[in-house]
Amino acid sequence: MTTPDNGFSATRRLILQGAASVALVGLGNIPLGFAPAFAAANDKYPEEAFKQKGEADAIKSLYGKTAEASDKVKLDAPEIAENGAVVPVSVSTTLADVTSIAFLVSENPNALVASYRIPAGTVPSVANRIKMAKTSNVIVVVEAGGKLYSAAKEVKVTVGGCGG
Amino acid sequence: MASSIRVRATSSGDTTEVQALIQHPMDSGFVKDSKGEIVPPHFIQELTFEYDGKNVFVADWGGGISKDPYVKFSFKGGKKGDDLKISWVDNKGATDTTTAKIQ
Amino acid sequence: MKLRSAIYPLASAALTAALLVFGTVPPTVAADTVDPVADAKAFKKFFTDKFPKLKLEDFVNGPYSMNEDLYRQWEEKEQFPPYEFSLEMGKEMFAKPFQNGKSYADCFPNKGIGIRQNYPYFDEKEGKVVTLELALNRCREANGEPPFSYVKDEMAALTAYMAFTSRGKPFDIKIPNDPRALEAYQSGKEYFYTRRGQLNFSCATCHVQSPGERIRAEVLAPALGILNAMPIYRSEWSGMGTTSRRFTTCNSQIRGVPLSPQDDEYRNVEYYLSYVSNGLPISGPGARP
Amino acid sequence: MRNILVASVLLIASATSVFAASSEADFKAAYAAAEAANREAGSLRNQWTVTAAALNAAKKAAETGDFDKAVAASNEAEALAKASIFQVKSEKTLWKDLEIR
Repeated sequence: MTTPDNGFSATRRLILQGAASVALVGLGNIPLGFAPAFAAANDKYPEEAFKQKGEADAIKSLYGKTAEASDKVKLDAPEIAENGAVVPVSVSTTLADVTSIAFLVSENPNALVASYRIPAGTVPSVANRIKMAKTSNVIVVVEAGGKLYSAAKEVKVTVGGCGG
Repeated sequence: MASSIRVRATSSGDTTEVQALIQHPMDSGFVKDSKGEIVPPHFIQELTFEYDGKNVFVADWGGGISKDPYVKFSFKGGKKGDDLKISWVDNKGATDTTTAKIQ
Repeated sequence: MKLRSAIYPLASAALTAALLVFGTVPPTVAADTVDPVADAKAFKKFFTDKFPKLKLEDFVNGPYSMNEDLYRQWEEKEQFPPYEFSLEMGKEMFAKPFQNGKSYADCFPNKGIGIRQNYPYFDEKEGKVVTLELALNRCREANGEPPFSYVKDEMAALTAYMAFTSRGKPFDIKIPNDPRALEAYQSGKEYFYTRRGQLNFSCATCHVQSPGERIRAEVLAPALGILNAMPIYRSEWSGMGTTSRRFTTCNSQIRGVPLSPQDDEYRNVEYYLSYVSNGLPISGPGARP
Repeated sequence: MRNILVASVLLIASATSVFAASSEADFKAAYAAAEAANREAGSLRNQWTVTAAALNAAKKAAETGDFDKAVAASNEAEALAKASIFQVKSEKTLWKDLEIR
């Protein structure tokens, strides 16, 4: 576990502040007149990125650029998932100025699984549990200092997380 | 009804480690039920953690997150006894929110 | 090629007699000596010989104790276990009085706290095995409440809570000095080892002969200690399941039509399996792949 | 070992399927025999899920007027049911082979 000195990405944060209602309107299924119970969301939910099929398209939609592999991104995932419905996956990095971390599964119907916004002062380390349809690469993308870094690991899945 | 959100936030002096477990089906929209019909997508899209008036962590999720989702992260600061506010909104517009005390 | 029809009447006659465990006809197996103490000793020895690195109490962790990669995934899950919601629901349900003002606590010794390790027990009045799940539904019905489904949801929540209050307490199943209790035990043992279903598997095929091995994706749990972790949150089920659910799904997985939950035979097999795990601590509720 | 039952059942099923042009009466007789065998397996508490599936398939085929298929599926169900009955009988003694002593 590392705690690099994160710079504060001020512009991004400022733009994001107060954009809650915009973010919510962007969600297709939200009924009109829906009042959010919270006003803390500070970025738009990347709806389009979540709809992309492959990981390359999803990364492009999310960031508008491509990622380079980096050994500073430490991805921890099992060799064989006990069940594709629940695969514990975590990441940490020694990179500085991390602003976001995304998890993708290349063989899932939609590759993008999660995208985490990491404000300054938050440790760039996340653990979560994801679904995997079948054996495939788990890819993690870390946005740091405006650049994208990635790491990948193959996880074998014999009981799929898509009802199989 | 009890909150859908369970949170453990533990301060170790410099940093606060946060773990959350949320009760939610997280249906991806790709799975068929026992009758062979597609279960429509129903998943949390945004999960926010707020401390001292600022977001310390925001998760954007798709249907690829496991049922009853779990997430763990840490942030610098956070004092024992302080409040951490957690909220989520799903693709159907449902929301839940809770406030946890940092331990 | 077809199986000669002449054998069926014979087979069915023998079986009907054998299956009437609690009837007047003693089971055919009664000719053998039934020695639960020796059984339990041999059972534990079999598993500890097979897995010499494991301590006896490790077996309650099922497949996780036999595979390092799985163990790490389990450790991660246990940080915030998926049965947490069920456990909390069970705690609330347990505390909430019935319409008549009574509660679950009134139905159980020690108000239901820390008693999981004593179930199932043999009820000498009834002449049958009584499991915790059965006792819970009987408690409900005695207080004018409808019974719950045995396999999941409320029943899983209640048993999760009761197991949680009993964690660490060793299984303490007793076989009273009553020939019917011994018959129930023996019937459960026979059920455990009898192959059934189109796949021709017995409980023992998977959980005695092959624990630690993979069947398709799953690492099989050892029979020793398997009930100590009940109820369980199974990723495969995306939810909680009781001992009843475990038995019925095992049957259907080998292409056998399951019996009704809490059928006498399931109660007996639970009695047998719990007895041979005597001394191993309750670890439920558990999380399993 | 476990494949023996499965294999024998498949053989029966494929052997019966070569008979052509079955009538509704053939189906009814075959289906009744299969049902009876499965009931017996039920009384022995050892029905197989595949038997029920074959019975369903027989019924469906009969509804569409495909009596060849309906008879074949009924025969398969009967063979499966009888194999499950046979299993109960043989396990009366065989189970002890697995016992930990």
